[in-house]
Amino acid sequence: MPSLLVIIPLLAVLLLNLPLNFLRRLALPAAVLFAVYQALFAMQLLPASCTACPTHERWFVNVLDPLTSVLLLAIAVVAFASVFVLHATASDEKHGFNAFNLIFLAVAGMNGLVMVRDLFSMYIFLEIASVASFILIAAQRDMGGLEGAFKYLVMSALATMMMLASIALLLAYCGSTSFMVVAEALHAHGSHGYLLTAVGLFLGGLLIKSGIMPFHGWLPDAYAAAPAAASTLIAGIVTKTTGVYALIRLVLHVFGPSVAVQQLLLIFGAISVVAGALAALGQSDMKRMLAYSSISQVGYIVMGLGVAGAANKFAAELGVAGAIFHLFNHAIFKTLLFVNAAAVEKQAGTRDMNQLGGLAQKMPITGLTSLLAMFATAGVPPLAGFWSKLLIIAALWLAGYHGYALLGIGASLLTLAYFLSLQRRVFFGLLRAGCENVREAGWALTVPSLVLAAILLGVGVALPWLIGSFLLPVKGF
Amino acid sequence: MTKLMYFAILLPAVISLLALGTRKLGKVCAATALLGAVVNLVVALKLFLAPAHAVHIPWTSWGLDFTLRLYPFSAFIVLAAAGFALAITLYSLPFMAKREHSGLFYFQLLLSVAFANGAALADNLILLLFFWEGLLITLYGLIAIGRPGAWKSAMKALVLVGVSDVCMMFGIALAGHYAGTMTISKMHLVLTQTGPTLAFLFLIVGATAKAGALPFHSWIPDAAVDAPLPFMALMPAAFEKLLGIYFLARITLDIFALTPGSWCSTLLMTLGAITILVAVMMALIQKDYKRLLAYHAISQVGYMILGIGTAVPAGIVGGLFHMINHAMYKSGLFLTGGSVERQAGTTDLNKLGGIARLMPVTFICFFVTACSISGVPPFNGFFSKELIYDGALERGGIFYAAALLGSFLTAASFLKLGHSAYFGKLSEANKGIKEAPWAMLLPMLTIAGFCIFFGVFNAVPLHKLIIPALTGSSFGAAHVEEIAKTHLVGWPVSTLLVVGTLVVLALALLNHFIGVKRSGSGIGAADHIHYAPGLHQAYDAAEKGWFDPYEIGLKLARALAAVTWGVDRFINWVSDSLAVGLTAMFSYIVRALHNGSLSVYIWWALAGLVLVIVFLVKVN
Amino acid sequence: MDPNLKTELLANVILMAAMLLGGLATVMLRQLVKAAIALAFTSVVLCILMFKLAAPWAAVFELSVCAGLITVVFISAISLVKPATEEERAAHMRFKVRRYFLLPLVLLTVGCGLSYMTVRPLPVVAGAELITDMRILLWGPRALDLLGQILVLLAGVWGVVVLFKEEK
Amino acid sequence: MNLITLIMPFGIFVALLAVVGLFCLIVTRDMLRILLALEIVTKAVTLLLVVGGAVSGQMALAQTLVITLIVIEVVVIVVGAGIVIAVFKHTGTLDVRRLRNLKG
Repeated sequence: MPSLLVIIPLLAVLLLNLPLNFLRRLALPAAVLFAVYQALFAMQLLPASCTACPTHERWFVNVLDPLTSVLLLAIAVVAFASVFVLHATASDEKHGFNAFNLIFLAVAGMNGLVMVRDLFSMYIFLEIASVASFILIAAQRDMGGLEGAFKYLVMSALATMMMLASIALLLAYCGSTSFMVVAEALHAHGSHGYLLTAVGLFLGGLLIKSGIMPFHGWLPDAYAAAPAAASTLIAGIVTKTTGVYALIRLVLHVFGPSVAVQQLLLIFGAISVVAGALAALGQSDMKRMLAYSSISQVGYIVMGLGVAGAANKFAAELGVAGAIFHLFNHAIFKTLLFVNAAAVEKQAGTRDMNQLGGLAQKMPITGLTSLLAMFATAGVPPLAGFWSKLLIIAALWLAGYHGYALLGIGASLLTLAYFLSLQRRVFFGLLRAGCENVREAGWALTVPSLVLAAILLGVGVALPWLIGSFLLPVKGF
Repeated sequence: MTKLMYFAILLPAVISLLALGTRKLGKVCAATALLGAVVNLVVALKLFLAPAHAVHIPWTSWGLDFTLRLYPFSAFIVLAAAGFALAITLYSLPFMAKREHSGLFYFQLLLSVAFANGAALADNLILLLFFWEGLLITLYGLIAIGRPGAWKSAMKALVLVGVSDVCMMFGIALAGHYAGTMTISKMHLVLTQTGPTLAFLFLIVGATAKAGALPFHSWIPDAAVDAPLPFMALMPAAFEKLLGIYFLARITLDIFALTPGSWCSTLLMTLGAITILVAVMMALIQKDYKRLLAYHAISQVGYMILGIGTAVPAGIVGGLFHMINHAMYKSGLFLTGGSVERQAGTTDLNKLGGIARLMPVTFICFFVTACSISGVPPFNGFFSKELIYDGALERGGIFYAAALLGSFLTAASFLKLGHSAYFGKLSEANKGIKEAPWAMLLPMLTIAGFCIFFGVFNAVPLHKLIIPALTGSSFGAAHVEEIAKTHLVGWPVSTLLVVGTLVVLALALLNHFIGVKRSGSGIGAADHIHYAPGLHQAYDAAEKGWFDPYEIGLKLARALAAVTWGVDRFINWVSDSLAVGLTAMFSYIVRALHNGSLSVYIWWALAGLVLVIVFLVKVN
Repeated sequence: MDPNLKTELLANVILMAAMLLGGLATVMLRQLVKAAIALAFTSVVLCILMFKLAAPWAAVFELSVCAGLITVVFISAISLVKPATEEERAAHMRFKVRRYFLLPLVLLTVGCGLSYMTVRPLPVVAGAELITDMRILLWGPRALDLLGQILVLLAGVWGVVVLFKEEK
Repeated sequence: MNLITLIMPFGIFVALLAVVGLFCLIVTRDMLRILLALEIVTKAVTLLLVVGGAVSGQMALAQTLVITLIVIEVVVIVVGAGIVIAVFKHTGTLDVRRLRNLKG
């Protein structure tokens, strides 16, 4: 039952808050159990194993398409990692418990978001995940967190205003907010200025939510300032679902990848890829570098989406499959990096890369897994990130966008450059004075690291199986 | 029976390893080498007597099969190579005894024998290439163990032969592509299409360069000075001629049916004629026993290429006959040079003179072989040259004239060499010279004897060796037989050719006397040609290496290196300074733009929104 | 044009002009409390407008929640923060005068631009099935929105718990 | 029915109201006024939703949407106000320019 994925977290929040003290200690097991349940549920629905999936129930109609399943799986994995991080880093029990509840709510919001097929419902669930995120970022009430949360809140409110305006315009036009009705109605008069304005407003909102340059101002601040668990969840999946997933879904199934939309996505994607990587290159805060890297990687996804309507059908399929695959991969490796950043921050007491060095000797698991994640991000074969980038770049090339393809390859080098610099400054090199007493992080941080690294490796190695059974069907449009 | 061919390749290789193992033991090593040479000769003899057959081991799917083919031609080459190998091993026993690296010398000698046998027997082009390249390695090694500093010559040889071998590889690839097989005996290509012609040209480059023709020849004179002398008698004089001309014959007779009228034939003849003339002109002015011989080793290849290039039966038979003859007399000549070097301590013609009385046997051997190379009847060189003249005349007077001119200059240079080395005034320093030891005389005498035998009884080698070798080629055996009956038995048929040759020889003698009279010494006998107006400038240029492809290549490479160094520095600057600097600058700009102000970020988003909407409305 | 419709339109325009004035007041008024009250005024005008547009339920919510609850939230927030000093206010004022003079210009541009824009006609596509009963709609097809509301409210509860809780 | 003529009179006012709010959003330095400006924009969008329902005849749908929107709006404003008050406790001012610690 898909609606369970929304209802169980809601019930969990209500139950855990009954006035019984022992219930609070069940928060972590409950969250892990739920994440595992959701992962299994999503895997069961993946294209390879889904032959006769239920497609209709009371609240969610037509939900179970491959894109949704992939996102559900990613949400489960990231939620799994972030509750562990929360367990390891929460400053006291009360804070930790509040954050558990908020993570549950955010997960419920995201699950609803990826399953709804209605513009306004999408807005609601998007807002649930976002509100939970604002609170998670500000939860420590330190100056940085508050600043990041406020910027995120204002920009996000702006984005939702744009989306709502668009919804209102579409409502006036076709009297409904359901994807199907809107898509059909748009098909009839798609090139009218009024409808284009509506589409543009919605796209603008989604671009803010995805953190595409130049709509991204809030993103580095929010990611860098958030507490460890919050940044893991938000960077790993919240912006990916509220922004990128919604963008993919709407462009493919509602607005249609028209020439102008494709051009826009390519241009903004290219700007994000390059400028994000350039900005990441000069950072000294580990999480801020990861945040800019996130912008850059989302740029790739958007570029892949930008060939969705190409005349070359194969390129279009490849581009969309690559975008979705990269979305999944990015969720995994960015989460892994944020988990490791949390481990470093917890163990060494700082995220400033100028004060770190040689930690790989002291924290072998963290060092190794982050190296793996960075190689995956930069697209080193045979890790997962390589294949998805390859698909995107191949699609760009086949669709005739040679310049964009070359840009993608070039930015890959920049990615490798800043990540190698991170790796050298944090994990390799001489052990810094002051880092002598650093130890490997506890199980709560190493377990998710290892699990995520195993997924990265497994997806990369199992690609030949995935490509036929999972990736190409995912396009599903 | 089939195993015999494996023995021919493996036995020398195994014994060479034994020689390598015992290289510190001096005489044991030498004995091992002698044993190896004897065993090899026995195997070669057995092969020669065995009926023609082939072995085929499929190996890879893409054309590399282990295919060996024994037929009269390959058996003949293996036998000849084995004979020279034994003679030269024997000769080396005293010659190399006191030298460094003698163990390595024997090791590489035997390894060369193995490779040469393999190359002769191989019926697969890729397999052939393997053995061919193996010979290149031993060539390098054998030159490099000569006197100190010989590695420069070795490197030169490696580069020049290596370049030609790359051409050959390309040719092999092309030929295999167009023929659809790598088996030589199954390849039949025609020279009317561009692709096969290209393959032919590349293969020709490989074969003729191995034989030592222009323009890949210039390592030979340098190696003559630097390498141990038996090497010269073995490789450039014997093995490389045998294999190079053998492969050339297989290209022109088996793989491609070269026809007399084709431009490829004319090209080959031109290459032959130019090689004859240029090399012999250079030989004429040499003042060193070994260098002079080395240039002749190049020049005589021209005759063979000319003969085979004629594509008429007389020329081809003559070319192959000249190949075996040349291998004999040139080895013999190098060996006499070796005895002179060993006994007199020098090969500089200025320091030699009048040693004929002190080394009579050596002189006799020299006389016989020199007469052979000059084409004096009734020595073997005369008969093979007559056949080549016959073929050349059939194709055009100009080639005949060039060959005759070459003959004249050859005779002149050997008159000069014999005069200055063996006659004239005996210097004080050379008074104590003694005859060489028997182990060195025996091979020389044997070779000289064969020179006479192949001359007087020329029908024997022609009918027993050359004509069977051509059987099975595109020339029908009967056709060759017929030509042999009418043309080749005993005395050459055409009296005109004989008269021409005799006139030329007489002129050479006359020229020699004029030269001696003018300069007053035997060594200056060619000076009037050397310093003739117009010629001496050319000679100066040649001596400076202006025509040496290796020197030109080196200069080009240096210039190119300078250019690439500059380019590399520039790229280095671009990548190290400019790119990093630009990236850092852009990175700084991007970071400076993120000034943390919320209103700026809102501005960006709103501007982006306006952009999106305007773009969407405008583009649609 | 039908005189009734004309009157209707005129009334709507006047109401919207009042809303715009309320918005301007919210933005421009010096004291935050007055600005919050101006916002409440805007909400009330919006409520009347909604009522006139035949959206009584939405109007009720607008009146009670926006004009009521949000004003309360704002005023409590304003009372929790220390009012700015007179000096700061003066500086703010100077700054405001400098910056806000652009606003009428922008408004004029946008208004004129939209008024004089020629847009080709676009028919209304009635794609969806028409449900007029809000009860059926709210508990039927839009029940998911109610679930979402509950989740958002829960998130809001934790927002209050986390953000307003007094530190010791 | 031409949608443009139906919606344009309202559309202009909505746009003007939104511009007022957005202008304030950029220009102001007071964090609470930023929230007020967001409220103004929300009012504009709410009006547009109702108008959309009126134009397409789906009034009931528009009303349900508006109700949900109002609930979410309140939550966002409450969270925003909470953040503003927490910032005020740290810095003693509402000046948004103080929120420039994170940059680069």
